[in-house]
Amino acid sequence: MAIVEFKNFSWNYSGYRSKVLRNINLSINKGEFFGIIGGVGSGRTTFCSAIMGLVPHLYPGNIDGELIVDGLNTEKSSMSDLSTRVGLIMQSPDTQLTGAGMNVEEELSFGLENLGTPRKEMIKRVKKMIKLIGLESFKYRNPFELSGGQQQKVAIASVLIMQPEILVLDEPTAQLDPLGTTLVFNLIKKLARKGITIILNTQKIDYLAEFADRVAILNDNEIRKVGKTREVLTDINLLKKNRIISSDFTQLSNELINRKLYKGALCMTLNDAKEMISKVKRG
Amino acid sequence: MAKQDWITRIKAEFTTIAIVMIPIAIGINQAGRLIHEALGLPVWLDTIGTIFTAMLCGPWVAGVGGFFTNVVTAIAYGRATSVFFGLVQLGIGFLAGFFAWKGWWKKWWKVPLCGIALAATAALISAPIVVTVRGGVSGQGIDLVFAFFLATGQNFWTAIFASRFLIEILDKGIISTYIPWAAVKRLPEKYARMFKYTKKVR
Amino acid sequence: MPRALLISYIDKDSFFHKLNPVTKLVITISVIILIFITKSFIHNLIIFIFIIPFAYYSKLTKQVFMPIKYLFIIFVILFVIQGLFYPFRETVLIQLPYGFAIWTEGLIYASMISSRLLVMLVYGYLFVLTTHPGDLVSALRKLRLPYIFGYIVLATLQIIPRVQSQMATIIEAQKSRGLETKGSIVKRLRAYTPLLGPLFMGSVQNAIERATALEARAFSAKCEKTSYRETIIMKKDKVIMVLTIICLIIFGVTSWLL
Amino acid sequence: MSEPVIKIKDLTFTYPAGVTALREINLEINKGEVLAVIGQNGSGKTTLVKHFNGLLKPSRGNVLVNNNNTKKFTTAQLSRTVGYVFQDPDDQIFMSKVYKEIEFGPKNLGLKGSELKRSVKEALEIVGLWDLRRKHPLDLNLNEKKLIAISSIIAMKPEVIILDEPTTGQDHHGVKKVESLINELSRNHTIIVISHNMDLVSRVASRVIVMYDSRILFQGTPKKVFVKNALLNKTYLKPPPIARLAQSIKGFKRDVLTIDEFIDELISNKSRSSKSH
Repeated sequence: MAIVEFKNFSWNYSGYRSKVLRNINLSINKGEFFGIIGGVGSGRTTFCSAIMGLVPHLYPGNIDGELIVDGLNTEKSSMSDLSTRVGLIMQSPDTQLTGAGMNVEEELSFGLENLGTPRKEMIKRVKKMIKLIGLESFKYRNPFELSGGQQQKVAIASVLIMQPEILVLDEPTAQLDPLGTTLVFNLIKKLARKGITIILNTQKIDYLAEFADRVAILNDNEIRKVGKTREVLTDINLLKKNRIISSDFTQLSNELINRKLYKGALCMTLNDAKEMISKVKRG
Repeated sequence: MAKQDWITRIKAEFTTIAIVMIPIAIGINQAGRLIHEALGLPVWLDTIGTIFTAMLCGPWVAGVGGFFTNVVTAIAYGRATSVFFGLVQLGIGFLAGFFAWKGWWKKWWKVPLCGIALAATAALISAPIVVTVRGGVSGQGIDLVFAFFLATGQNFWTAIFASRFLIEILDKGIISTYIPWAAVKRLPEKYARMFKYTKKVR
Repeated sequence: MPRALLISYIDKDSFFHKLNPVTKLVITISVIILIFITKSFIHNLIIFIFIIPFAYYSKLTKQVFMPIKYLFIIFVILFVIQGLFYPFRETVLIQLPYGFAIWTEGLIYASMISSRLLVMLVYGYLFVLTTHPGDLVSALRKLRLPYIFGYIVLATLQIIPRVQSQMATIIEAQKSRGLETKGSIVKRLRAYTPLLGPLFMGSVQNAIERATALEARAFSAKCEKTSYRETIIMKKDKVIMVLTIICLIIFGVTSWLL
Repeated sequence: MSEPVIKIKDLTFTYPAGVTALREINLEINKGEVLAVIGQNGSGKTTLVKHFNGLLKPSRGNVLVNNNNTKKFTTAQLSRTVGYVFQDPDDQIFMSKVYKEIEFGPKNLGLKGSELKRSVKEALEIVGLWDLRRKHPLDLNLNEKKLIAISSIIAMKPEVIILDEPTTGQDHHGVKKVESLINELSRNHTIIVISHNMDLVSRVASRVIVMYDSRILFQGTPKKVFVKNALLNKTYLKPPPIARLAQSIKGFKRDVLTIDEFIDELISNKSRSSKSH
């Protein structure tokens, strides 16, 4: 069942003639882990903001076509209605924090306060969320004092607490160190297992290779390809054409095929590669 | 009916982006104060954030932002007196926003004129406050000017207003208005579009 | 590295800390009203002395008096200027050379103003030392303070340190490009333009990003908002508030009559 | 062995607030090397490199740049020798034309006339952005903005260039560009690069230092560093993908970093094992 549906969707920021998203037709299913890849300036961030309704509600501009998210037309629905259906996380941990939360608990409850949730219910949900992200020992700390990775986890929890069906992550680890990246991806993995629809825009295709069900390539403001993760990420020529560099493992297997050392499918993950090497070694 | 209209219109000025701009503007005012200390010149620079916000978000948002600059100082450091001086910031924010609404910042040569008007307003509002709260004294270089005017036999109010105006004009005549104005001018189009008043300034 | 939150609050388990912020605000505002009613600085000094039991009951006896040192310069200037040039001068206290004189009325006026400043400073400071801004906002929201004002106060306390560290980074980045920040007046003034440009641009970018984060948390929802942080007005708060207002009236009237 | 450009002796640094961010650092950086500094945020990487151009001065110990003690010079003076490209280009961009932005640094150093023009042109050509010189820098994309920041330092012709997280916010194309730029610049400059991108580090660095808890935990060539799994685990770092693969295979050399090396090793491994059978 489609939960996000782009129907011939186009968008341009007011004052600019060129479209940042052009004729997007795409549907994302409920419970799916959906990856977005593409270059800088290809429209990926706008794609993510569109699902949250920031386009057109925060950024002025023109929409053609329509975008249906969990039954709501984003253009005609309010941001607050959309916020209980979609959670959006962007890249900078610092600006993800609202500033109004004096400690982690309050940061998490901010969205619920805005929705007028009764206090009892808030306390229950905050407790659950803090457990989920594993920040029990930090719950009374000022969120700005946390590390980037922990801040991103708080940001994710603070939108999840509003119980959205869909979580949109726009380069959530781009500004994190390796430890922070691992923390955040572990959390995303956990959420995917719980059945939340995840839409992840990232440069780290190694992670997509491991988790994503499907991947779309967005380039020059258009969808260039949508397909099963393996199908997209092992298509070296397609990736190259879209200025994306395939994983080292894919490149290695490709090279081995070229040198006639290996016959078989291209690799995508470390495990694929291990299997391939044992095959090659066996001869 | 007409009153309702006013309130809705003012409320509409407080968009999410305008609201988040306020804490940041206050932060810029603070940064301006730090630069003032580092420069060691008699230019306060502590309204640059307020004036910047006025050019982006108009009089109401800038007025609130200006006033809260001092409310927050009071809450952070317990300086109760600072709240009274919030009225000066409020006046400056509101007036600068009014100029934006009128489109008076558009021409570069009008910027210093607006600056002079802001300086006069600041002096007018701050003079009675500084007298009631602090006996006319600021604890800064301006006190020498004040003392000089008093010593030369000027009327008390003339002395306080003249000394304030003199010092405000150094600050708002050029620097504190020109800096935010230039920043608004240089804003890339895609950012500028997100604020209501930029097209009346650029 | 700056502190994460701009705040003077010191956490203590004291009677005064446990009062509702509104109660403390009523006390502080009453005191401020009172010192504008009084006609003699001696009355102000009596009010000032009352800070001692308050400070004692907040377990912050020393800290409350810390900021007094900042007032010292103002006091000196105040006494000099008003002592010499007070406009409503009549009585010469000490005749000085060159036609100058120290005037009694000027000194009285200066002591009045100084005692007012002193009282406002210590009571204001006691208030912020014992009241967490989060509690203050939560308590005021119960009294129908518009939601955005509360947001502005709290967010500003968090964001000012961020802007300061952003400023520090910008200064470092431009110094690394050969910018000298010391020298003549013109040099110094010119040095700060390259710093303010990125500060303004960065702040607009920040505002846009943070607005996004707020929208994602239903900030623009039109419904009645609730509060996670809870502050309760207890019986003792009510009693103290009533007592404070009675005291304000009694002191006010007596001071006016005396 | 060539003469060190930067010598660090017993450097300890404590922030005014009392947090010690560097302890007993001893390091020599040689002319022409590409030194990578890796470690988690908060391990002291940025604090360390900020000593190289005098943004920070040692609390104890000394930092010598070309035998000049940084304590005696301002950052602006040291910027002739050591250029520092900050992580976020937005922290430095303030001009409304790319060309003027690049001009700012060399102008501060007193360059004028044709000399100034030449160095701006060269700096923009090296990064390949000469064609964009009339654009508003803030209208450029992240890849281009990063190159503007790097170019603005190149124009000052420093001997040493410090790159703080040059691949943050970059797409694959941008990372490749930064990589080739480092290789090109390393012919005439000493390069110090702070990075979380182990792929990049393994490909460009001649020496890697691993920082952990305010100290240098380990240093050596990428080949030596990326086989120290215990050490890397302690700092939550992972070797680049190919190295991880090689290390998981029995009988393989452990210090394999690139695809070509891997294939060579695979071939020799096969012939080794066929011989032993």
